[in-house]
Amino acid sequence: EPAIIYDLGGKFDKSFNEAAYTGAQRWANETGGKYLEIELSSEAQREQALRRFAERGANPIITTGFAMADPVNEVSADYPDTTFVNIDGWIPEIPSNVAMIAFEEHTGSYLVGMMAAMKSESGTVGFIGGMDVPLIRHFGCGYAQGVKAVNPDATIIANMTGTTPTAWNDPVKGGELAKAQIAQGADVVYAAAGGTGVGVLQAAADEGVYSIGVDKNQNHLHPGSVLTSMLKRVDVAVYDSLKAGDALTGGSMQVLGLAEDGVGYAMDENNASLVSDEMKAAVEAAKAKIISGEIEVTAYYTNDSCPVLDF
Amino acid sequence: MDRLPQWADVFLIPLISVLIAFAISGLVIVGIGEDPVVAVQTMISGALGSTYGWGYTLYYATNFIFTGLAVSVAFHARLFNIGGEGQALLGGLGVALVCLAVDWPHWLVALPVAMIAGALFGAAWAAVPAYLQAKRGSHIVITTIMFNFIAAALLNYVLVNHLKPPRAQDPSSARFPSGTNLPTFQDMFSTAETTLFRGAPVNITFFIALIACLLVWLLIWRTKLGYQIRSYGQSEPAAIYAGISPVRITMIAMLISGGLAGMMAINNVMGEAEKLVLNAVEGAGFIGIAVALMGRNHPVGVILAGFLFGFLVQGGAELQFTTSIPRDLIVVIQALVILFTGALDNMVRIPLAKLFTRKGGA
Amino acid sequence: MDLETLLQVLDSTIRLATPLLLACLAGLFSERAGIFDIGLEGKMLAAAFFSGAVAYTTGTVWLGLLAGIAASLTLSGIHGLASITFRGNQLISGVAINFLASGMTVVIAEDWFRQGGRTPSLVGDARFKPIELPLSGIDIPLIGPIYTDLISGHTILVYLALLLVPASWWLLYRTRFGLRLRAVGENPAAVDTAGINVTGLRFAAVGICGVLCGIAGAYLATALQAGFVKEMSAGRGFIALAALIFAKWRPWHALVACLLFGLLQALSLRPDVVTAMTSFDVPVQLLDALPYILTVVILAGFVGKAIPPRAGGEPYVKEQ
Amino acid sequence: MTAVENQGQPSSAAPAIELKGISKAFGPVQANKDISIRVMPGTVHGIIGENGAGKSTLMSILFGFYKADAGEIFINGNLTQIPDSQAAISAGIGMVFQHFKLVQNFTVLENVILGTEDGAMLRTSLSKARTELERLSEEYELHVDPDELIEELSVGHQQRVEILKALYRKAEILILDEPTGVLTPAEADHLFRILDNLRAEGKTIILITHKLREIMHITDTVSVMRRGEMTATVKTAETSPEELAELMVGRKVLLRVDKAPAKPGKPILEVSNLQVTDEDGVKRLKGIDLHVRAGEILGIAGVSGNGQSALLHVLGGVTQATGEVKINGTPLPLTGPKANGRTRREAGISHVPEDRHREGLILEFSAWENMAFGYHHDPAYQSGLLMNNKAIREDTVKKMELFDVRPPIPTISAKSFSGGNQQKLVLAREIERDPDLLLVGQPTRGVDIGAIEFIHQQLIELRDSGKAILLVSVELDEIMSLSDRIAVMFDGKIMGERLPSETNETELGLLMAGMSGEAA
Ligand SMILES: Nc1ncnc2c1ncn2[C@@H]1O[C@H](COP(=O)(O)OP(=O)(O)OP(=O)(O)O)[C@@H](O)[C@H]1O
Ligand SMILES: Nc1ncnc2c1ncn2[C@@H]1O[C@H](COP(=O)(O)OP(=O)(O)OP(=O)(O)O)[C@@H](O)[C@H]1O
Ligand SMILES: [Mg+2]
Ligand SMILES: [Mg+2]
Repeated sequence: EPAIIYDLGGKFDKSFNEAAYTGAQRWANETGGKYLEIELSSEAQREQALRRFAERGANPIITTGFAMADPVNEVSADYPDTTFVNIDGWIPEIPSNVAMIAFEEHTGSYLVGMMAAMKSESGTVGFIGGMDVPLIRHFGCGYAQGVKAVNPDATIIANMTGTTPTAWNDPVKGGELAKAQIAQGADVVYAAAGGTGVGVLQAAADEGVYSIGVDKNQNHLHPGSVLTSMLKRVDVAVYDSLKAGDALTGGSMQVLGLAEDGVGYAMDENNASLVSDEMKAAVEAAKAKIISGEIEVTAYYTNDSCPVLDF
Repeated sequence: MDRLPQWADVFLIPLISVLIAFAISGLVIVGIGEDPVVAVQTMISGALGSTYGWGYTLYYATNFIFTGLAVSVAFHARLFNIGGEGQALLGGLGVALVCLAVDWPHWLVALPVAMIAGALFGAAWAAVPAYLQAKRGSHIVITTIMFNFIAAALLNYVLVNHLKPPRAQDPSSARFPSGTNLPTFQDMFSTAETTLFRGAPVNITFFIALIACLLVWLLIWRTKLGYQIRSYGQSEPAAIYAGISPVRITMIAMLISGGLAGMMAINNVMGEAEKLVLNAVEGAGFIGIAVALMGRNHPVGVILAGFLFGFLVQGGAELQFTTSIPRDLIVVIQALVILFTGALDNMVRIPLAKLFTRKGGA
Repeated sequence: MDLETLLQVLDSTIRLATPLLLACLAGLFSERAGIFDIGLEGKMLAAAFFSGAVAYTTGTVWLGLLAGIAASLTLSGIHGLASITFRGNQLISGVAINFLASGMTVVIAEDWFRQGGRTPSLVGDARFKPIELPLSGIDIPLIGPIYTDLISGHTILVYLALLLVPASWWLLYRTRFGLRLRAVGENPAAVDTAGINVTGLRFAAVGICGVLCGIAGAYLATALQAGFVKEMSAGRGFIALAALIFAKWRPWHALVACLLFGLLQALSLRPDVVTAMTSFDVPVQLLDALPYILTVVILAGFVGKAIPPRAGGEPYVKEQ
Repeated sequence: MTAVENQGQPSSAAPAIELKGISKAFGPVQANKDISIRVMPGTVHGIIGENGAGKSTLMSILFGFYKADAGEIFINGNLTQIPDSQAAISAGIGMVFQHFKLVQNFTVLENVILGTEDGAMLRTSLSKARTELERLSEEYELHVDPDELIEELSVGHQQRVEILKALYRKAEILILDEPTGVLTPAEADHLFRILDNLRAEGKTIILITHKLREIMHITDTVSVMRRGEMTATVKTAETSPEELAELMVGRKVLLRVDKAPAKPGKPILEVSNLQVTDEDGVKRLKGIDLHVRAGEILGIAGVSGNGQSALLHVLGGVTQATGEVKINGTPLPLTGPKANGRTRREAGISHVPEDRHREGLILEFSAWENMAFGYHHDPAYQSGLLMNNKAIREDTVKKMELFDVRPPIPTISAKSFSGGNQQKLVLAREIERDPDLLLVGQPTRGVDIGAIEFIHQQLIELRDSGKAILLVSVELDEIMSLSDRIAVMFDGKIMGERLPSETNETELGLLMAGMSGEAA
């Protein structure tokens, strides 16, 4: 019986964790399988949750969020027969029973950044991150490069919600930040902030501007206002891990990018009218070029800074 | 007012109050469509059904014993220290700084230094509210609440801007060197054949907590200082008459209180997490209030109540693993226990006293 | 800082100060009557949840508001029972209420919506909408933008909260009820010997506190945001308490204190503005902690002494 | 001078107040036992009695502040239920409590209207009250600024506000509980003029006081209470202070203590120009000079509130002061952290405080824990780092036996002992320390006759063993019978010093009232 541990923010954050949940549900529906799950409510629970599932013989144990990487690293040594999966995290030496999954968020963000720049009339777009960590800067940096690729004169206003995990789940603050950016002229706002993004999208809808969702397809939250969503197929990663089940092997880091459809942008009936054919064509062309290596999107991690955006 | 025999005051009233709290919690469980019997079974088996469960129960109990002692020492001086949360947070900072400062050769060397640092940081965080209470009459309840928030902000700042290793994502310090890792019950009690307490965080700090109980008991009931603290707590004018300085006692009682709260950090920071994380205290400072109240401010009572709350927290965590009762139910139970044992004490006491007087008179 | 930025920050200040103001006035009524209330936080949280939940379920925000008030009043009732009827410790009762609200909201939310302790997002009439005041958008330099951006365009609860300031002042200082309420917080024996029911008066005060906290909570879930999330009160009850001390238990001062603390919250959302103003990096954590630090300074009596109502925190015991 | 049965009064007019069989207990304390009393309209009726006799309790019942356990109240001949103060006010009763019931940070006007506002808005009430207050002030010479805050007013003015409150509520019956205890003589005289006016208007007044002079001066009839009971009601014109004193204390003969003449030695305590200002800025001591020699008892007489408590507190290290105090020739610190009870004890001063419940004992502590109170630093009570509880307990048993504390069980809590035995506990603790100087405040307050005798003997024995004793008591008998010299305190000053053999109660009474001895 596999298990999933959702990070702070909870499985219904409409974003990152919910994507994991969707993937798990899909697996359950398709296979009729069952899985254990828990939503963390504090920092200090991480290890206990891992051990609790490991003790019960759960396998594999899937964890979401970079904060789980360190506890997974610790606990995995005590349970060599259990395979652990971590999404988004980074460990210097990956144990043989740990599978790490990462995404090329910067390339996905690049594409939605292009769309934002094409949609913007004011030439100013916004980015609202959750917790101020390299991962989120990675999102923002890709987005900014996409914006600049379309409109080199565009202004990008970037804000982070906070420095602690509560920043993933603070829609009030998200809403206020969005309102501030909108007041500064932003007419497209990209939220890479987990549950906080709900507040961002809400504020954008209230103020009549466009927003861009993240991780999961969030287009349906405010049809006509959510321009698109930067898909990060956590659901696919979870689904694949569950499907592999006992056969899952660790010891390596798997990076999912545009080529693997690990990241992308969401199109559906809710935003069909918002995205013109030219926009789509431009984005698709860029996507192909990124996959082929013709366009290189700089990762924030490369030297902990972004060429086109100051955080 | 009608008088109650002491045993009724010490045992019967808390017992009845806890039972009322549990009964109402049971109704809540029924209310959300779950089976309270199953819930109780799950909690018992999860918290006490294995050495693993015990390992967590005792781990939490250790935290609560420290904060419960902290609250009760202040209470003996009639000071309501609501700031255990912040003091324990700061204690964590002290412990972390010590653990990260040098590459400790052995935990036996690191532990005493860490204990002192935790206690000092906790005491320092209690010192300002204590001083303001003693010298300027600022209500210590409000100032300690404010200091909880200031502590959270301070810790946040230190972790994010100073202790977080470069490139790390989450705001936590680097792992402590292995020379600071405290022996866990698993290390101490497992034999070659059987692993006991596997992975459970309960560690040698548990015994330190018990020793702290003994020391607090000696302090309060066997030393001059404790005598003065209790005298001051019972009657300030009498204390002044006897030549006991209110300022001195207020400061000392709060420093000891803050120090005890700070010492909790050797359990959760040094013993369990082995690094400093945000919000490492997880409400233990507040639960300490309930523990002290229920334990009637006596170390033995604090141990029992600390154990009860340890059981509730661990059992509650189990609920979430195996049933669909949310973990937050435990917060509700805790709230009800605090409400009935603390604030609604008289609701039980008055009818009970009537009952006793009637029996006595008949 | 240009006018536009200033207006943005002030606009945000008003939105963020509103729940503080409502809770602060709530605490003012309770504490003026001699009942300390550190359970403002819990009452707000409970109200936020029930207003969000009922607004979502019925689709009518007004029903949500009523439900929020009812939830908050229930907790007020418990506080009154503990601290007035059973003469228990008001602080412990407050702590218990905060815990109770924090646990109960999630337990019920989980049972009701199964969305991890939140309510679904509120849409349409399930939310309070901003009101465009007449004449907004008029084109007068300075006054025009101030009127349009700052004064107009808030939800009705914002205007209600602002109106409650003079209303509270008037009630406390110009009416019989206010005179008695202030008296009972200063010297309940004087009120008792004047032939007034102390218990009734204190329950009334605690009741008003419940209603105002209810509105504050409903504002969070149905006006500031579109739905309830776990722990969404986020310490605002305690900031309100701090503001109350800062305001020395006076309504107009409460407005100033809440606007100041609201401004601090708004600024912590705009590090760019802060950096521009101070020309060095102010840690956001400092801005977060500033209301509490200021309150401690006030309490320490360095900046004018804050004298709480004399009978505050003590149950009224006539005979032992 | 015959005591008249109150039932024996002619019933030409219905009494303004008639109480029948009033009883009231506070837990184990029976404050009022089956009390009956009649007060005729248009008279001033005095009530006297020792501390704790139950006077205030009785009046609080009449005013609806406490509920009686049993008994009936008739107002103007009609059986009246008075469940709360509102009912009392409607029945035309007004009360000025011993401890004023005023809201300190309200104005006079606000205090006056509180509870009798006209309508929900204050404006009309306030303006009406302002006019009415002006009229009342004129009529009864009760001038106060209606817009002043209570906390800004002197005690005398606060009392006027209380009286105005009652009159504003159209009280026909006015109860005053120890109104002159806090007043200067001039203020008291003023008050009596007011009361005269009120009586002339046909109002009925009940006056509680400890001062026989006042009773004789103003009342028409007087009732005496003792230990919760009403012992007698007499016409003032037909009685004398001596008879009243006797009725109050309950025995015919004054208790005389057998004692040999003092053989005073060298001065132990020397006090000069001692001054104390309390935290409200009121001068409590205005320059005290006195000395106590070894082997003598200096008695301090005076109406409570004239600085005796402050004197004891300064000497006992409880409060700070200026001036000079020497013990055995060595000056004591009067300010700073060294001015505390501990250094006083180390200097050889023991202190039996006036209020044993508030200061002398920790009621929740057991007898043996109380025996160490103040002496917890005693090396005999220590063993290493810890306190030697066994030694303390043994010491306690010894002292309890010596002082005949009943029951002689050291483990029961102080609150479980009766008042007399609590006092013996304190005395045992302080006297057995063999101090050079013993400060004693109200040693026999609330103590029964047997215990009084015992306590008096102990004090004499201590004196005879060559110790100095400073005795403060409001009981003149006690002062007269114990002291070797008597100093009378009034308004923070020593009014004069007398030898017991050369003075009498009348002279002391005059001194206590602030009049110089020569006029007597
Ligand atoms: N609220 C109360 N609770 C408990 N006991 C009380 C209370 N009020 C009075 N008593 C007790 O009742 C008894 C009578 O008190 P009361 O105040 O009536 O005395 P009094 O005659 O007015 O004395 P004094 O001359 O000192 O004012 C005392 O033993 C007192 O301790
Ligand atoms: N609440 C109590 N609990 C236990 N014992 C008590 C309590 N109250 C009184 N006693 C004991 O009961 C006995 C009688 O008490 P009571 O107060 O009637 O004494 P008393 O006759 O008034 O004595 P005294 O003359 O010394 O005041 C005493 O021995 C006292 O120690
Ligand atoms: Mg009295
Ligand atoms: Mg007695």
